Amino acid sequence: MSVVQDKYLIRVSDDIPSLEECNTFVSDPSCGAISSFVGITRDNFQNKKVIMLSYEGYVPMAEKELKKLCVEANEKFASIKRIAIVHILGDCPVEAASVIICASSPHRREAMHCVEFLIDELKARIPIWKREIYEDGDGESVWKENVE
Amino acid sequence: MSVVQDKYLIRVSDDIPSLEECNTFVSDPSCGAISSFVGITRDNFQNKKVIMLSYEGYVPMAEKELKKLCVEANEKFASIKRIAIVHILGDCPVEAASVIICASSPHRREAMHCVEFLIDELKARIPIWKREIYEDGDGESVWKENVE
Amino acid sequence: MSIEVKVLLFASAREAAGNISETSISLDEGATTATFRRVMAEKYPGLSSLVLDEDSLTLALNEEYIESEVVLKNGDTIALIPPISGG
Amino acid sequence: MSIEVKVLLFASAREAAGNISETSISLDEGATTATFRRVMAEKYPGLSSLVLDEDSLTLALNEEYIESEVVLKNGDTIALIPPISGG
Repeated sequence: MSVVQDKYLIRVSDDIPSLEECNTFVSDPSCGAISSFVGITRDNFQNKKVIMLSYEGYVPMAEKELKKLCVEANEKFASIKRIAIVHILGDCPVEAASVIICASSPHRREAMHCVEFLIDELKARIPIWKREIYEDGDGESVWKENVE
Repeated sequence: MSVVQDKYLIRVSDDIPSLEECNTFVSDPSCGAISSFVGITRDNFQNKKVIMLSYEGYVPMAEKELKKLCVEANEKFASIKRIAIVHILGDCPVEAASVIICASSPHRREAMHCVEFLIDELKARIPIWKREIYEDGDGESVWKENVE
Repeated sequence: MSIEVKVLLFASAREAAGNISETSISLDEGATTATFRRVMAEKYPGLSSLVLDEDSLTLALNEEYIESEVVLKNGDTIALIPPISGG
Repeated sequence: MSIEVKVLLFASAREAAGNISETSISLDEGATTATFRRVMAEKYPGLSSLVLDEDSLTLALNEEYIESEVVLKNGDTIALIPPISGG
């Protein structure tokens, strides 16, 4: 029985694979390079102490758009072998991962540039929203907006 | 008792930390981004089937040069909080990690560009050598030379 | 004749509408996305400034972003996409 | 008067010298890195083309790369660094 592995691992969920799992997914004997990006919750924003982020997503559309984004990345960076791109939903405390992206390629340059492209585009167009929850006051929080 | 964590995790050894361990080392509450690069053994070179790579290093100098490189990277990318950079010695079979680099920063751009700088410079100046061992023939092998 | 469309609201749009994440509304046949924005603004006054601001709030029709005015059909799903902030 | 320097050989340089990874050699006082290259080439004929090729083989003195000719001192450690290939 031959097993054809999926080219893309995509998940938007309150339970996402670890960095190690994403890394293992993209690993391939033909690849010499795996580049990764992990977005984690920072404990501060403009001098306010942040307790956690809380994420909401339009799940089916977000996953569909991520799939399109992977296909587009693979057109732009042709040697990319596999991509994992996963995003958390719900509460994400300080130092926890909100997004993990891994890409593999035979040589290093394409994997690194592909991951940079993917995180930039994810932030620009995937329908996911974060609310920042601050320590002070009565659980004050605001919906964020990606500015870049 | 206050614990001041080291800023850099550097190791050139036949036993290196995992990606997850390197990632945990660089993680910090003030950082929103961790970028990683993993170099792995590819199964081919110019149509030859590669069984494994075998690494040799001038260990004390390699670690000293990596330390200098980290300091230099931190001058170039000032917001970098922590760096892990580890390189295997000895045999490294196909799909095993030969080098792992992680860097953390408050925002993503610096972490990503710092890791790219680190792997480029590592390949240009750290005294480590790889021998490529091929499948065919009687264990034919050659010492490689980084061309970039 | 009228059509029925399913509406999904997220994040600040959901909250502005009174924490409604899903509803459906009737529109006249031939209604466009512009019509839809006006009807939503009337029905949910708290949402009106956001839903009428095409620079801030994008629409997705059947899970695809739409860039320009589109005629809606019965059974369409339309999602209100306030400024995103994933990552 | 003569000085003694410790020599470390790696990878292709080690093999070209007959798989010698560490040795020590005596040099006249005042000997430079250029002298060192010539003495090594004479002592290890298999190594001569590599050790005389300054474009391919770099030297490290006491764990620091050296860019130009340097006078060696007694007790120095000098490493032969053939083209590197880490990563």
